[in-house]
Order: sequence, then structure tokens, then C-alpha cells
Amino acid sequence: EGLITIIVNDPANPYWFTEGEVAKATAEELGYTANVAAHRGDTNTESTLIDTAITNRSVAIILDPANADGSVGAVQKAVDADIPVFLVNAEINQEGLAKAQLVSNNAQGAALGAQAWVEAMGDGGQYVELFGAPSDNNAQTRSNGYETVLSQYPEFEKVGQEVANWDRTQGYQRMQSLLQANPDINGVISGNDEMALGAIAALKEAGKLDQVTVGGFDGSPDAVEAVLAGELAYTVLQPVAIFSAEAVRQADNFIKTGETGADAEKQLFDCLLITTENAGNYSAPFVLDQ
Amino acid sequence: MSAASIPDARPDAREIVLAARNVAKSYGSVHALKGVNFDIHRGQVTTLFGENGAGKSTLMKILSGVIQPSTGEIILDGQPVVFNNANEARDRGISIIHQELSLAPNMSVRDNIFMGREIIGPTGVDFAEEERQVRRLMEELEEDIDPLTPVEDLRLGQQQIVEIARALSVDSRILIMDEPTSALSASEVEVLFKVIRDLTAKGVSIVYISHHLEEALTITDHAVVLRDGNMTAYAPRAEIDLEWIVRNMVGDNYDLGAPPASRFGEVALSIRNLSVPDPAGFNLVDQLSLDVRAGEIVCIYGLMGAGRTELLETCAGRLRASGGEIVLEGREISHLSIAERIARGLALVPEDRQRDGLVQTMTVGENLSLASIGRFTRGLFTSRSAEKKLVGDSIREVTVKTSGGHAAIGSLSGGNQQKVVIGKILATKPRVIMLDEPSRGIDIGAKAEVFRLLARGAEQGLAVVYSTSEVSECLSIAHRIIVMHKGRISAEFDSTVTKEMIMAASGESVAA
Amino acid sequence: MSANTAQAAPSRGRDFSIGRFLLEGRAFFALIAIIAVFSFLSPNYFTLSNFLIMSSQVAIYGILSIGMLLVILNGGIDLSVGSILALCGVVAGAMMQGVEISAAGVILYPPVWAVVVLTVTVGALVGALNGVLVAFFKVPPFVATLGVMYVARGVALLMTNGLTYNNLRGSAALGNTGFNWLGFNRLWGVPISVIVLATIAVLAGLMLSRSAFGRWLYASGGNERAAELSGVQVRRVKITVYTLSGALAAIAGLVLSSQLTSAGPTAGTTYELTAIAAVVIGGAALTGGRGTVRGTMLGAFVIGFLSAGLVIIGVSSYWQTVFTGAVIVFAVLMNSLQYGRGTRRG
Amino acid sequence: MSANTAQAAPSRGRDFSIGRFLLEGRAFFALIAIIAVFSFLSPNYFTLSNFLIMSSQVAIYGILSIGMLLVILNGGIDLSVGSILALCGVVAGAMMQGVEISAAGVILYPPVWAVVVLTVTVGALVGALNGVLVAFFKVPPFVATLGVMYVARGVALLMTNGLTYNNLRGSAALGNTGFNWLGFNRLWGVPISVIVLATIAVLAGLMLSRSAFGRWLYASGGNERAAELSGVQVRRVKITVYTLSGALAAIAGLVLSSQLTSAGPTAGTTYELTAIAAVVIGGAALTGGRGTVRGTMLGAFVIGFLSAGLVIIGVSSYWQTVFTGAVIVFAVLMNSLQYGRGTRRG
Ligand SMILES: Nc1ncnc2c1ncn2[C@@H]1O[C@H](COP(=O)(O)OP(=O)(O)OP(=O)(O)O)[C@@H](O)[C@H]1O
Ligand SMILES: Nc1ncnc2c1ncn2[C@@H]1O[C@H](COP(=O)(O)OP(=O)(O)OP(=O)(O)O)[C@@H](O)[C@H]1O
Ligand SMILES: O[C@@H]1[C@H](O)[C@H](O)CO[C@H]1O
Ligand SMILES: [Mg+2]
Ligand SMILES: [Mg+2]
Repeated sequence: EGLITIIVNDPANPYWFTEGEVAKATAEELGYTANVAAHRGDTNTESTLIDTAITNRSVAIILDPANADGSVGAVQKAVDADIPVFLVNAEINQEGLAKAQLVSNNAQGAALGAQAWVEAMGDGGQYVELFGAPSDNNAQTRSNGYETVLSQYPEFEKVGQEVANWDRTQGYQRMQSLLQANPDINGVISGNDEMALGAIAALKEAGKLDQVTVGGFDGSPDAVEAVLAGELAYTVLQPVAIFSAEAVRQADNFIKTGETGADAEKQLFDCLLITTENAGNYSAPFVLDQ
Repeated sequence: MSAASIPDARPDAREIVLAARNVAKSYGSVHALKGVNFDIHRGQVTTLFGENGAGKSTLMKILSGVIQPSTGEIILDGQPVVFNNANEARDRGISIIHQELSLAPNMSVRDNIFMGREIIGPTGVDFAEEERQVRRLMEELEEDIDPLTPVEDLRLGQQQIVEIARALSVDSRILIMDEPTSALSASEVEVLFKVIRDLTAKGVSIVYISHHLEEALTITDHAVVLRDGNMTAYAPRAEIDLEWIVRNMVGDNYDLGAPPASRFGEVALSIRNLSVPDPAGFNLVDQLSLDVRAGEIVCIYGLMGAGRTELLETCAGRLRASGGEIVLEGREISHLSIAERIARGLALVPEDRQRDGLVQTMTVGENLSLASIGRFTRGLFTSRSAEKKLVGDSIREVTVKTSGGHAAIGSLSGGNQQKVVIGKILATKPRVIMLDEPSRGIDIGAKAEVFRLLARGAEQGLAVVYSTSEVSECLSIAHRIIVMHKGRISAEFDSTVTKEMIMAASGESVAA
Repeated sequence: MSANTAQAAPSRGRDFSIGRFLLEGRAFFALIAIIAVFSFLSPNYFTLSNFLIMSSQVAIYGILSIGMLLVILNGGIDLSVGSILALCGVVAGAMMQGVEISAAGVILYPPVWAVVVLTVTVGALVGALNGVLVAFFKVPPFVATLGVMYVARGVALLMTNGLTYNNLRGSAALGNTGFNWLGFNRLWGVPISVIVLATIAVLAGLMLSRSAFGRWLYASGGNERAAELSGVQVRRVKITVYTLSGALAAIAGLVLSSQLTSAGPTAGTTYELTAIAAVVIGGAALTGGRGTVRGTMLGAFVIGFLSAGLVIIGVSSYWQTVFTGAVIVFAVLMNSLQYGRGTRRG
Repeated sequence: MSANTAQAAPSRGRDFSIGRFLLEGRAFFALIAIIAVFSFLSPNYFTLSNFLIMSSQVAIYGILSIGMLLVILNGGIDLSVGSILALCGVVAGAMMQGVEISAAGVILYPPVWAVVVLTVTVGALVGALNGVLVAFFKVPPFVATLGVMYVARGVALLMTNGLTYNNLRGSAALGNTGFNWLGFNRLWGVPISVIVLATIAVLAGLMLSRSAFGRWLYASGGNERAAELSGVQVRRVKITVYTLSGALAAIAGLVLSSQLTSAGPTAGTTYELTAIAAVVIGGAALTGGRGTVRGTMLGAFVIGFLSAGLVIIGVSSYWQTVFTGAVIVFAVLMNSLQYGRGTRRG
């Protein structure tokens, strides 16, 4: 049927790994061949990979864009070469280029997470936030979402915020220093699970995990395990397995019919909350049975 | 030689083209020059004598603009001048051949000769014109060196010729030569002297520095002696001889010694049919055999490129032989590493002490103890007291002039650095010591001390092999003199031989 | 002089130039091998359009590696080029968005040529900072450029607050269109970026082989003291090469942001390593004084065509990492074996 | 010899050791200054618990930089330590998950001590590969370790397919508990990682100052040819230092994955640069032969305490990047000014 090129960010994060694997499996199920490549957040590499997709006469490109602004040119290039592009996970700041942009509803997810966090925290207290890579729109969206909810609860005082670039080790080190600066915190809210897991390791080392509530985002397998272990209060599952499969299906539709089958270019997929109660339903990476 | 070589006792001031007046130079607390007056006469050769560290090179660097004096003046053609860098001096007709080779090994002979003053044509550097000039210079110097050969492919002597050619290519009025012949063969020195005579006949003034005193005497018109940064004597050629120089340089104990009356023991080192190949295919050392007995001192004389260094480095284990045996006290050692050979009692004092002898980042003491750490290691760690004792003993034994073992090695003069290298090797308690040109670049006083040291060792049963390029050094402490030529032994003499016989056997007179 | 030296010199000369040939030949053969293998593995590899595309990808690394070559010839190293690339991209981006002059209360939109000139100037200045640190303050190049690498990256991040400037297309109304010309257009079918690379390579090649400055650079890289004593202004040479490297990084930044029509502060991370690898695969010695533009270009194409080929045949990105490392070591191992013989006296 | 040398020696000797003092003093003063400034800016900085935490953060970099120091003393450089750290973390992680012996059809769970030993062995072997490339194949250290950096990273990614091994806690049933002891526990209130660092530092310091090997290392870094002719087995020294650097990177990898109780293949990216910076700030010369463990430790603490301090007072991460670069340049600039005077003959 042709080649579908799948470009993800960095498969060293289980989230993106799943994104690539699911897309690939779906494409192969539908009879396509599929290549998974990774740009690791570098827009130049991304552009190179798009070139290659063009050279390889791909019939469609599934892309997790490296940068909301910086990836526009690369998408444009593919479009100019008449290859339909389907964006997953992150958006670009221009509409009308990609055939579809399938992303988690980060604002909804953030609100969901913040609400759960407030409940887990109880009375109030001081907290810090771990922020993702600033080049990724999701980082800001989630942070805004948290802010919107938490600003309604004046009993929670935000005493620090650090960029930890979605990374576990950085989350660990930042958390250690934040703990020193703010020894009395009792909450951590994180932009993703990797950073939250790093923070948990730091809290454990400091012997403070009992006093501190940590919230994550992504619903990665490690995080769900941590939820089950009572270390992580909750995580917000991004339905990445669903929308990356859906992106491939829309690509298939488009190839066959010229229509994606969806109403709009931007499609938001609502996130789900995972807590100890429903963690048992977690059946595969980033899949929660309902 | 022209009439100019018989100058007046008090030369006319008008003949002075370049002069230093009360020039002093200090490096921090080191006073390299302490107020020197020095004249260069038109069309004549002025030779500068002095021990290592006397300040000769420093003075020459000042005159050629490489460094600036702390105080004092430079007078060019009667006018005070200030040179801010070597280019300014070169523009005024002063050029210098530096003591240390200053060539870029990665570049061709042509590029080195025109380095920093390329001939520019309409399309960039005019390589053809440069090449033509280089060929002409090489003809003049009677050297068969291709202008396009990378300098790294030339042997040391040829590199020195390139340095000389570079200085000649400038067409300067004043040419300073700081030890230009340290790596040249006698025949090459002859050619150089002929060039110098031609130049002086054309009115070019030459300053010449050399530790080869006799050689220098044959070319000089005036002699100046520096000592400890002061000028201690000045005289025209007519009034000087070897004795005069030595007396003014170091006092009067100039004697390279005589062969010690040691009793020879068993054969300590036996070299049998040794061959060392050159990558190009022929043999640098060619089926050479030599026996050295305990207590014996053997001198290896030869021209540059005769293969002495290769012979000694192969014995020491740095180079691999392609055939033959090296037997130390009855045991074949060809397969052993350098370290193992040292442990068995065979060690080399290398030719180039800066490059192969010393670790500049370490102290005098650390250098002295480097080869014999095993002797003061107790269990896992070195014993500080044992090391201290070893260093103290070495400093005393080889009479290193230093404030102590903790001093930086760079703070020593060349001769004392050489003694440190020898002391380091002696500390390994060798049975056979090999020294490759142990006198290179060190002054006559230090030279005498080094030879005394070797003689003392031989008296105690040490077998000594040293190489030299100076005939006078063969006729000092050696019991036996071997002449090497093209990788083979071309003659063997006892200590009653004459200079002429040695030179004839080395192939020198043939070439000259 | 003895007969054996007379023999030795020319024959060693010969040996050496065969070595030279094989050396450059090797990068060349590597390139041929890479092209052959991938052409065999994928029908899409050996096409004109793919070669042009791959070449335009190589352009960025190629431009950086010419600057790197100059620095390496000088015996230095420049770790800051990736960051300078990003900083300059961001500077260009900022100017395309308009420069607000608060005193006058107006926003200035410099025309594209002015943006280019100013951006290259910024790159050159940052490069000159490296040069001054190395030449005047005697900071080892590795450290000086490492420091500048962090500082330049930090400044780029601060300038945009981590965000990316999009929309560098300018607008006709503001008189600043044309920025994407560099990255998007073609002359005689050849991408402009490739033409830029070729031009720079030819100029650098001429500079190295024909100009006095080229001689000075090789001389000061081969033996700095000797060069200095011969009247070569070694400090000026030093500052110049770092400045040129900075300027070339700026050009690479312009080409890249024009290709992407956006400029982000995290662009070019670790590109310095790729540039160094290209120079070294191309036969230059990290100790200075040895290397050619031709070799460096071959090195850049080897790396670029290899990684593009691996992507085209769909090899996992992990294997790509492994292969890149292996090729670097292998190419240089070959070089070293060769050089090892020729330079006993070096 | 002449009187002026006799004068010269002691005075230059004195000059030199004052230089030494100021040199190390400077890193020391830098540390004091950093501590003072941050203590002033934040009440939480100058507390025992913060110092312990900061020290445990320094541990990772500190262990790497001791290995780096050995390599740099030898006149080399090791860019692969960050990757080796990741590879070894992953190897340890894999063993904690159980090694399947397919022939026997069983899954083996090695006890933690065996995991540690095997992991360190793997690190040492990769380091030895660097050493062999450098010592026997004469590949320049920068290139050899750059290649190995890519290859090791690629292998780590391939081993886990990009994923992170979580749950390294082991289980009592399998007899492999205790892995998190390294990262979590404390002895006399001091984190184990700090104790590990201190132990390694003391051992390395003793090795350098008191053992024959240390002397060989300084000698071969100062002048390899002279060392060789003095009977130092320079190749063995070379291979040993790279091997030790690899082993120390493995230990750092163990400490890190034990702190995080997880091991991912992308850990340690760019840590080599931090390690180099620490060594250089600590007064070592990249040309080899000069440097001490004490200096390197100071360098590591300067970097660690600076970046932790910036986080504690809440400076933006971009400014942190800028400051890090500036401190590296500044510290080394000071060193260079000092060395510039003392080493005419070096
Ligand atoms: N740049 C420098 N820094 C410190 N000391 C120096 C410097 N240059 C020269 N000296 C010292 O100045 C003195 C004179 O040195 P110079 O090189 O002029 O001696 P020389 O007479 O040429 O000796 P040689 O015969 O060994 O060449 C020595 O003590 C030397 O150590
Ligand atoms: N790097 C090299 N590679 C190959 N051959 C070399 C090299 N260097 C020198 N040679 C050759 O080795 C021969 C002997 O060299 P060398 O000059 O060391 O001899 P020597 O008798 O020790 O002279 P001296 O020690 O007085 O310089 C010469 O023919 C020279 O061309
Ligand atoms: O949404 C994703 C995930 O949160 C991931 O953990 C990091 O990158 C973001 O874009
Ligand atoms: Mg001198
Ligand atoms: Mg010799």
C-alpha cells in the first residue's frame, strides 16, 4: 500500500515510544509499511527526516512536531511535496497545513490533574511545580491549566518552579535543590511523569515522601506502578495509544477517500485520571480499560 | 680571507653598524643581562662566547627585535632605535637564525623559508618565484634539498640548513647566527663558512655563537665573552686563542680529562650483526657488531646521519632491530622492553634532552627519581624519605647546581639539565650506560664535568658508550674510538689516534 | 652529507605522498562505498533529487566544519559553533520580528540584507570573543569555547524565553521579504544552501592554498613559536580563525532558520561534534597544521550521506548512533595508522 | 654553574609555589565566594542538610571528574564518560531485571554485589577500548572517545529499546535487594554517594601522590617520550587511565541509577563536559602532566554548589546556563594567567 513515515520525538521516553509503536502497528495492520524515526526535539533533524520521507515517496507522514513554531516549515515542505501530514501529540501554530492535528486535551487534562491534586493535598500548603521543555507548547498549556485551577485555592502557595525538560534525572536534581530552598513544602505538581518520578526519588532520599503529595501527567507504565505503590498520588493519562492509532486511520482514510473522516483539523482527545482506584484497569502502556 | 679579517685593535667607531648600550634584561628575579655593551662591525664576524645561560641568546634576541630590553639602548647606524618585534628589525636589515630550530614541520621547505614574508603575486602567493629562489639558495649551500619536501622529512642537519637558508634569503645587512652548526657535519660547516666569507666580503656583518670553540675561531674577526649577563672580555682575532676564550668564559679548569686507568672486566654489552631498517628500505644500522667491557669507555664518532642515534636507541629498546642480537652480560635482551632493559642495567641518555630526557612539568627531584621509582617503593606506596635520600645523593653525585630537589626543572641551565638526565640514569645503577651526544649544547665547563663523571663511573666498573660529533671529545676519556659511517663501523682506534685519522675514517675529508 | 640521507629524503617524500593520496582517497572511497551500498539497498537513494536534498542537508554541517577546519588547523577547537548557530538564528529571527526603538516609539523592520549582515556580525563578534580569550588570555581553546558555548546558548534562550521565532517570511508591506530565499529557492535547480556551501568551500580553499594568510595559518598551527619568530602575527591569525568560525556559524544559522523559516534557541545542539568529526574524517590532525577543505568536505558528505542513507533504508535511530560512532573511529583509525609512520620527527 | 642560575632557581621555585597556592586558592576562594553569596541570598543554603544534599549531587560529577583527571593528566580527554555512565546504568538495570539463560531456560538474578562488580567490569572494558584505540592504534583521544561516546550510547539505547528500567529495588525473594542502598542510605548521617566520592578521591589522591603509578602518570603526561626512555610503560599507563575512567563512569552510573532507582539510556548526556570543566577549573592543564585530585574536587564543588545555589534562589534555568559558562571561562582564565608566567620552558 505504500510507506507511512512516522516521526516521533525521542523514543527514550516511554510516551513517545508508545506513540511510535502504536502508529507503526496500526499502519502495518492496515497493510502499509512503516518507518519510525526520531528527531529528538531538533527541528533541523526533523526537517531532514521530512526530506527523507519525501525521497522515500511516503504516502503519509505521522509527525510529532518538534516545535510549535519551528516545525511549520518542515510541514510546509511535506505539503508542498504533496504528502499529507498528520500531527500527533503536539500542535503547530498554523492551521490548514496538516490534514489533522490529534492531541490530548492538555488543558482538560491539566484541570483534571490539578483537581485531583487539590483533593489529595487536603488542607493547603506550599508547593512547587516542575515544568517541561519550554520549546514544547504542552509545557505551557499544562502549567496554565494547573494555574487556572490552583489560583482558586488561595490556601495553596506556590513557592517555586523549575524547568526540568521532561527528564527524570533533571527532575531529581531540581527537586533536591527545591527541597532545600523550601523545606516545608507538601506538594509537587509536575508537567509529566518522568519529572515526577525524579522528584519522588529525591523526596524518598530526603525521607519526605510521606509528607509530600506528587502529581504526574502522561499515564506512563512507570507512573502507574508508582501510583499503585502509593508514591504518586495520581497521573493524568494521555490517550496517546488511541490518537496515534487514530492518526494512522485518518491517514488511511485520506489516502483512500481524500477525506480524513474527522470534522476538524484540530482534534482534542480527553485525558483520563489514573488513581489507585482505577489503576488496575491499566492493561497496556497508555491504555486504560473502562 | 680578505683584509677585513685583520682588524685594528681599536676598531673605528664608524665601522659599528649595530650596537647595544648598557642593555639589561630581567625575567622577574632572573637577570639574564646586566648592562652589556656590544658592537657589530661592518663586514666582519663577531663571535660571542659564553657558558650556558650566560645571556648570549637573550642579547641576540634583543638585537633582532624578538624581545625588548628592560633598560638600555640599541644603536643602529649611530641612531637609537626601538624594535617592537622581529619584523621591524628585519625591515631594517637584521635577521637571525635561532638557536632552537624554528620550523613548521608540516610545511614544505619553500613555505618555511618564506614564512611570514610570502611573495605575493596577482593570484595570491607566488609559489613559482619562491621555489626558484629556494633552489638558488640550496645551490649556494651545496645542499640537495627539494623545496617541496615537508620539513618533517628532513634530518636534523638538513633542517638546520633550511634555517640558514631562510636567514640568507632575507638579504640582510646584519645576520645573527645563534649556534647554527650544532647539527651540521664538518663538510656542511665548511660550506657555511664559505658563505659567511662571501657575505662579509659584500659588507654583511655577522654575529656568530657557538660552543664549538675551535671551529668558531677559524671564522671570527672579533671575540666577545659573556659571563653571567656581563661582558667580561673583548678582543680582535689577532689577540685571542682557545685558552683566552676558556679563561674568560669559565676560569681555567678546562680539561676534558684522560682515559681512566680502570681495569676492564668481562664483556658487558655485546652487539652482534645488528641491523636497523629505515622505512625507505635501506639499513640505518647495517650488520654492526661491537663489544664493550665493564670499565671500558667507548666513543662512537660519526657524521650526522651515520646511524649512531639509531644504534643506541635500538640497544635501549626504543627502536626495533630487523636482525642481530643484543647481549647484556651474557643474556640476549632484544625482546625486552625499555623498562626491563633498565632493570637489567642498560640505560640510555638520549640525544635531545628537551624532547626525550626531561619531564618539564616535574621538579628536579621527580626527574632524578623517575627511572628508579622501584628502588624506593615500599609495598603500594613510594617512601618519601627513601626518595629524598636518593634525590639528595644524585644531586651531590652529579653536582647539579640547584636550590634542591623541589626546584622546577626549567629553572636549571642547559648543562645542569643534562646532568639531571645523567643523574636519573645513574640512579638506576646501570652496568652499561649509553650517552648519545652528551655534550650537545652544553658549555665547556659542564662538558668537562660530565666527562669526569663518566670516567669516575668507569673506574668503578661501569661500561660507557657515548657518541659525539666533535673530534676533540673523542680524544678525551675514551679508551677506544669507533667511527661509524653509513650504519657500519668504518674504523676502530685506541686512545693514541690523531684527529686527522678519525676524520678520514668518518668520510668527512672525502666529502669536504 | 652521506649517500644514505640523499636516498632517504626523496624516497620518504614519495612514501609520504602515497600516504596522502590514500588518506584523502580513503574518505573518498568511504563516500563511494556509502553511496554504492545505499543505492543498492534503496531505489530512492541514487537519484538526482535525493543527492540535491542530501547536499542541502550537508550544507549546514559543511559550513560549520569549514570554520572548524580553520580553527583546528590553528591547533584549536571550537565547541561553541552549535550555540552560535542558535544564537544567530534567534538574532535574525528577532530582527525579522522588528526591532523596537523605545525612545522613538517605533518598530524598525530592517531589510533582509541588513539582517544578514548584522547576524553575521554578531556571529563574528562571538567568535572573536573566543579568539581573544584564546589568544590574549591564554585560555585553552577547549575551555574558552566550552564556556562561550554555554553563555551563547543561555543568551539565546533568554532572548526568546525558550520559545521559537516563527514566521521569518517577513511581509511585503514592511519591506523585509526574502528571508526564506536562502533555504527554499534554487538556482539552476540547485538549492541555494548548496551553492552557499560550495562558494564558501571554494573561497576557503583558495584562502588556504593561495593566500599568505593560509600560509600563516598552517605555519602557526604547525609550530606557533616558529611562526611567531618568523614575523607571523600569530595572535591575529588566531583571532581571525575564531572570528571566521563564528561568522560561518552565523551563516549556517541563517541557512538553517531560512530552511525552517523559524529560529529556535535550542537549534544546533551538539552540531560542534559533527563538525569536528567531519574535519577529522577528512584527514585533518587535531594537533594543528594539517588538513584541507577538500578533505573536510568529503568528511561532511560521508557523515551526511551515511546518516541520510540510514534513515532512507529505515534503520533504527539507535543503530544510526552506533554507526556514526563506528565510522568516526574507523576513518580516523585509518588516518592515524597512516600518519603514524610519517611523523617520527613531528 | 653561574651565579645567576643559582639565584634563579630558588626564586623561580618560590614564585612557582606561590603560583600553586593562588591557583588552588582561587578555586577555593571561588567556592567560598559562591557559598557566601548564596548563603546571603537564601537562608536555606547555609545548612548542613543542604550541604549534604549538594554534595550528593556533586558525587556523580565528582566521580566522573576524577576519572577525567587521570585521563587529562595523561594528556588525553575522555568524551565517552557520559555514555558509559548510561550504558552501565542500563547494564545494571538489565541484570536487576534478571538475566535469562535461554539454554537452561532459567532466569538468573545475580545478587547486588555481583551486579556491581559486573557493571564496573563493563565500564572498565569500554574504557579499555578507548585506551587501546589511543595507545595502540594511535587514534587521537578526542576522536577515539567521541566515537565510543556514540557507540556506547547507541548500544545502551538498543539494549533497552530506548526505555528506562524502573524498579531496581530487587526483591527479597530473589535475593537481590539492596541496590538502592548506594543512593538512599546514609552512614553517620552522610549520604553513601558522598562517602563513595570521598573514598575514591582519597584513593586517587594517594595513587597520584604516593604510588609509582602516579609518578608514571604525571611523567607520561608531561613528556611521553622522556617517560618511555626512563622505563615507564607509557602504553600501559594510558590503557590504565582510560580503563579507570570507564570504571569510575560505571560507578557513577551505579550511584545515579541507585539514586533514581531506575536506569535509562539517555542518562548522563553532556556530563563529560561538566567533568572536564571541573578538572580544568581545578587547575589541571589540558596538555597533561599538571593537576591534582584536590583541585578537581574543588572544581566539581564549585560547579555543583553554583548550580544548586542558582536553583535554590530561583534563578531561571537560562541564566544558570549563562552563569555556568561564565564561571568556567573565568576560573580558567585566572589559571591561565597564572600558568602563563611559570612555564616558559614547558
Ligand atoms: N623567557 C625567560 N624567562 C625566564 N628566564 C629566562 C628567559 N629567557 C632566558 N632566561 C634566563 O636568562 C639566562 C640567559 O639565557 P640565554 O638563553 O640568553 O643563555 P645562552 O647564553 O644563550 O645559553 P646557551 O648557551 O645555553 O644557549 C638564563 O639563566 C635563562 O634561564
Ligand atoms: N623520522 C625518520 N624516519 C626515517 N628515517 C629517519 C628519520 N629521521 C632520521 N632518519 C634517518 O636516519 C639516519 C640517521 O639519523 P640520525 O641523524 O639520527 O643519525 P646519527 O648518526 O645519530 O646522527 P646524529 O645523532 O648526529 O644526528 C639518516 O639517514 C636519517 O635520514
Ligand atoms: O506530551 C508529551 C509527554 O508529556 C512527554 O512526557 C513529554 O513530551 C510531551 O510532549
Ligand atoms: Mg643560547
Ligand atoms: Mg644522533
